[in-house]
Amino acid sequence: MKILGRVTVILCGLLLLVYVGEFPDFADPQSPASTHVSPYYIQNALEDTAVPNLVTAILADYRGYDTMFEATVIFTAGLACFFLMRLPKKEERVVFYRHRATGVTLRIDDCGAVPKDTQAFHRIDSQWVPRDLIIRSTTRLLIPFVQIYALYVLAHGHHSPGGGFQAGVVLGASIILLAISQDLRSAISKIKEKTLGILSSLGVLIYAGTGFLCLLLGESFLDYGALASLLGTDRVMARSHGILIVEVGVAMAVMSVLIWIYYNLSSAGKQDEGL
Amino acid sequence: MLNTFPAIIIVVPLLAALLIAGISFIDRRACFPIGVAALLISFAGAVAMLVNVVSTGVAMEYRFGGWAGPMGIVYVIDHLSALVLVVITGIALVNLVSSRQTIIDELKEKDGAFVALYLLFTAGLVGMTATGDAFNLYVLLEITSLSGYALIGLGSERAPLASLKYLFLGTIGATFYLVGVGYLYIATGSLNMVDLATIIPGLMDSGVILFAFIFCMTGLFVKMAMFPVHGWLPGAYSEASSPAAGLIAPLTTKVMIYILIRICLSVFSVEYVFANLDVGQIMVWLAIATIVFGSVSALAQTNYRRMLTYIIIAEVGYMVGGFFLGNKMGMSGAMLHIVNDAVMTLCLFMVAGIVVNRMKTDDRDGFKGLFRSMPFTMAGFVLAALSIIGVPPTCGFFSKWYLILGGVAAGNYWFVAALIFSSLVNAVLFFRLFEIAYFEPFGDDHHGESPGAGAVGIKEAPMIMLLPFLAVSFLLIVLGVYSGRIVTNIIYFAIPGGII
Amino acid sequence: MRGYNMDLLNLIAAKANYWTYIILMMVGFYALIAKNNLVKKIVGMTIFQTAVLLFYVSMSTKKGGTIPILHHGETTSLDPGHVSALVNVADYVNPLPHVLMLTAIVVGVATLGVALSLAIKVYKTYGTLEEDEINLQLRNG
Amino acid sequence: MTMETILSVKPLLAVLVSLAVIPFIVLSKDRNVREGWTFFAGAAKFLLILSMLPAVLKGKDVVYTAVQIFPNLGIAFRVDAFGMLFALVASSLWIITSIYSVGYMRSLDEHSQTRYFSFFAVALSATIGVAFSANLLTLYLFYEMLSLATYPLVTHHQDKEARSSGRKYLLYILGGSIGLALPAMMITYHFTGTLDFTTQGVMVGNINSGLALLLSLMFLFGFAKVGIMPMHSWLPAAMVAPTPVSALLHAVAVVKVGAFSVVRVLTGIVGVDLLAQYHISWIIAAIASITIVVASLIALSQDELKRRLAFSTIGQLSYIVLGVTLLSTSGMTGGILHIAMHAFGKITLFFCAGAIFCATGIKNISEMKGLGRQMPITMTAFLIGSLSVIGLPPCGGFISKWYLVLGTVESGQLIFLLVLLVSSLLNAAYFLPVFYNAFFVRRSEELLDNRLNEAPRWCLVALMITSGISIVLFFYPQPFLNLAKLAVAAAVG
Repeated sequence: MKILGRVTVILCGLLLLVYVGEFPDFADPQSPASTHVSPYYIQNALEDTAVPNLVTAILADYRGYDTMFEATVIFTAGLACFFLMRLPKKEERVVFYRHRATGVTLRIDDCGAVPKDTQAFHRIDSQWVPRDLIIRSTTRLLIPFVQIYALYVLAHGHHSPGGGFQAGVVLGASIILLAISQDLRSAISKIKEKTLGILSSLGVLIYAGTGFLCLLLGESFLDYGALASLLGTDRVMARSHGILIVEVGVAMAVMSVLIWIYYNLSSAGKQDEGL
Repeated sequence: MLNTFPAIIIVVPLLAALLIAGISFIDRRACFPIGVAALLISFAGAVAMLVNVVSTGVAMEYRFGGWAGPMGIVYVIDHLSALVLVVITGIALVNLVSSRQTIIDELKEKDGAFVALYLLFTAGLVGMTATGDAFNLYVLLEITSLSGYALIGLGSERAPLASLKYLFLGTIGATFYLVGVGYLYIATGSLNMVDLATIIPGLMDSGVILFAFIFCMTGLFVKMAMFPVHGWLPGAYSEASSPAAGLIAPLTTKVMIYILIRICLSVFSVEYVFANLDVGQIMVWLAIATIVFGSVSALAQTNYRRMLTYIIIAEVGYMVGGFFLGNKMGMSGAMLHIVNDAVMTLCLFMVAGIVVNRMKTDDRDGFKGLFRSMPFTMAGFVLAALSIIGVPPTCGFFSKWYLILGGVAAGNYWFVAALIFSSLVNAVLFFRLFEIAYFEPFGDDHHGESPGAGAVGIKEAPMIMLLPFLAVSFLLIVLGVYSGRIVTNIIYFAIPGGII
Repeated sequence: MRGYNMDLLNLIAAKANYWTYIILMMVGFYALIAKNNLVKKIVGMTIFQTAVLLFYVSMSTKKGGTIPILHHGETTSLDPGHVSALVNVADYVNPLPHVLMLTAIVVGVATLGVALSLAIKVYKTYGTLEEDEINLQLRNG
Repeated sequence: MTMETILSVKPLLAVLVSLAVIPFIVLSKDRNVREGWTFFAGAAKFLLILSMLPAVLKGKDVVYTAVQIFPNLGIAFRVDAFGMLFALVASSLWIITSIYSVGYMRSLDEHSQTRYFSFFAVALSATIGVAFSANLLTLYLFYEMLSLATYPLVTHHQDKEARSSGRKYLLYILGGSIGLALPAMMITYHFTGTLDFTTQGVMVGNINSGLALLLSLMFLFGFAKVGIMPMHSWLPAAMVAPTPVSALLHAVAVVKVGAFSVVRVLTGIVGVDLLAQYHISWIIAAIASITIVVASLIALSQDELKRRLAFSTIGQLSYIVLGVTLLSTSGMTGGILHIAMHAFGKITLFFCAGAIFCATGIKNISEMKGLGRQMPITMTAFLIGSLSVIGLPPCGGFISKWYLVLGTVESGQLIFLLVLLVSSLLNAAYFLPVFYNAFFVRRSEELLDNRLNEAPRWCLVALMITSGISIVLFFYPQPFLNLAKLAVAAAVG
């Protein structure tokens, strides 16, 4: 199998390399790619959508339909991981408790309902490590600012690099940081799987919903100009606001999906003990 | 209203899928009805568009976001895509309705997620068929693949491994297609298919376009499981749960072939593919190899569904070979076979679903004595088998009719021989099954009223599975009888002028 | 002799991005086909997809072009109609490949997520991630 | 010679009437009601066909297009003299066989009789469909339907032996039709553009000699039901079926469909002049004669009565093919007439074989010594049947053999005259000993009581009817003779 693999790879590589000469030069401004359609975007984006960031303009308006399916791809991935990994909630589990004062650990086999933490005992993972003060305090300090930065990235998608996806990833990362620094259960207690499921479908629903709203208002699907009547502005500004609404939806979807995938992957579907 | 249908048939299932996924966390009973309603709307829209396109003779166009041509994304619904859309939405609807019981039994809490993924898969296929933008096709290809990996992943004990292999090869195929689109974009600067079709004739001899063609073709061949790169299909389709297999098996490879035809005809024009590159001959030989390989390895299988997967690979060879014959008969045979083969495969996989539901095994021995205990199912099964073998008046015969005529017209008698060989092998395959169902268990009771249908008791499948199945098997005959009209009124419009 | 070297160097320099993308792609492709361990295959797949990202993004660059966000100057005089004349196309990089690659990155992440979850399920059923050991278990029942 | 045509839905009704009855057969609770439905269907079909006879005799064809699939091709029916002759034989004998099978199945108390009778009805509707088909596509459709409908009948006993013979049955018939007949049909359609049976044949203008020969041979061996030598061994294997099945199907319906299709293709598609032009007729005649002689020789050696009759059928079928490929008018008339004459003769013999099996359980000829005293009616019917098959005067078979002999003389190919004579002698050689053992040889003493031990009443009735018809046909062959003459006139044109 290995030799076959090597032969095909080398063959493909050589074949590609031979034809490299045919390609336009590296940064040639006159290459077909930069002279056919993209000049229109560069010149008319601001006039059409009042959004200086051309990438966001193309992303959410000219090729907004593509991006809707992009959000659907992320949503499908989240749903797929849930569908494949999630195990039914079996009650009986091996549960560990630790006495706060003395450090004695209890192991309860197939206990039914999991008892709450009390003054004396608190629940721990199987590979429990005493919390490190430095990690706990820095993460507790860091997470809010990470989230604020994410909101900044979301809001300024029009004027500076950024947008829905990037904001969603940063938000997701903040919660995952929480799950890693403490333990999965504390992160799950903050955001339950149910909210994640609903939030992720809600995010993409906002995106597709605005598109469908434009359809209902008589224009073509995802044509934010139709929202002018609702938003009370002229068509160009309506497009800019439409892009913002859509970016918010995407951020929501991306955040919840990333966390959802992390919950399932790290605990292999049981969602009780993470990494 | 009608001109918004190209958007509605894809957005409605998408919105429904999102709704279902959300609601499945609140209360799962509502998921199934919403799914069926969404597919019903989508199917009705597709039929309305087909009727409109056939009656007006003009392709429907839909601009997303209001942007025209190369700037935005445009959907084009012409004769062939409308026909394929009807097939996709119809089969998805019938399969969902008929596998309601299996979904509830096998996937207890996850039925909401299943229906959502089911709808996303269908929306992806619908989008791929209707899209007029090369990159949008890649995104939809990925949605279909991802939901396909998930649907297949939750099946029998070996399903995750098969799905993972499918994922690896599927990603290679999709990425090759993406590189192909990249090469096209570098050479022409546009992603819109109509726009590409105007620019490419000017660059006939450029190597970049040649490599774009090679990459797109390899990508699609991997995704439709042509002979050398078919490794993923047998495992994926036979290990999946029966509702998932009932959806994925009949549709994926056929839509991939539709995309192959769409790209060869509307993007790289006919002159480029057949005259400039003259690639027809090699592709037909590749198709012959696929047919022979598929048929021969189907003989060696004992598991019924695994045997079907190899037959699917052989059928892919029919369609690709028919298309690359390059004459009118061959192409119309290939296009007609997309429709016929989808319906036939759905019928056969519904039989697998019913047998697994009743006999708990999809091995060949599960068929013992079925003629006596499940006469109606076996009647439909015989009809589907006859259609695969190619016996008139079923539709399988008539698509072979066009394919063989195309082969004879092109003077490619090896392709005709491969078709005949494959029909004979199919005959052996299915009559082997009939023997098991008819003879075994060997009753030594020659005389006396043997346990007739009454005594052993007809243990038929539940009505909700049986009625759609019988309707589909009857559809095989209706499609067969109307195949002449389908070809003259719909498919001949899809073949460009340059083909005699 | 020198003239000849110069053309060759120019050829390599002018097409540097395609060289790197092809080599990177072949590395990923090799890992994806020939590697035995499933996770190594997944890593190879990611490299394979990243190479395509590099290819797309590299095709969008222009000599002397900056990031595709219109300068503050152009945006102030926002009276529609003559703004488009002001903007000089050569100043800005081609934005379209960047948009496309945002989608490709998302697709890459999604496929990675599903692949990892499938790999975990395979590990749970077969206890190993080495493909030959899995085939061994499959063969003897 | 322009052929006026009458447009009427009767041909379609004739085909569909037996299909329409199946739900009633399946759902009828009581046995007699079920048999009643079968007789009703048989009678209705026979009367429908009879009603079209006067029109056909006057030279007018009844035409009806059921489904127009392609612009110039569809499922269409055209009742001409040749089709009418075969349909008359098949539908009349279905009624008689139903009578016979009621007696046979009830006396042997066979299992799942409902399935038996319903598939019998499907087989008959397919046979009539082949008889009335206007183009090769419709003929192919009903030909395949017949093969599939007879499979459950052949493998009725559902035991291991039935499975292996069923497998052989399908291998030859389905393999032949898909492997050879389908490509030949396609290639013809490609070169000629149409598949309709026309008087001069469609191939004449646009297919060269080599291809015409190849296609004719592909059709000859493709339609394996005609039992030409290399493709014949499914027929003896199909004898594992219950006797009424082998009586009607493997003496009349199935094998005659094969012969009918081959003759239809040779006259309607290849065309008589093309046959003459490129010696195709001589080659096919040679193959047919080899089959006649070899089959008759093998029949001599068969001890089991049904296998002997099977090989005799293979020989007799090749008479039809030989008669047609002589290309002389009386030769073709003899060939076409032989379809009818042989049908009545051979079905009587199979009825007798079944009756003997019913009454005494004997299958092999060597054990049939002194049976004449016990079963006088059956054995006399056997005598009449064998005389008709051999072609001796008091029975109808004589007339068709007479025309065949005339045909060989007319066409000047005396070698085939020799074949006819030799094979008639061989026929006599393998039939008469059965009769001789039955009547003139005393059975050894263990069979003490000589009292009558006849077959069931229903079987005897059927026996007597068919043997009576064989004799009547000698004195009054007009309906079939005129039809044969009309058919030849249409074919030669």
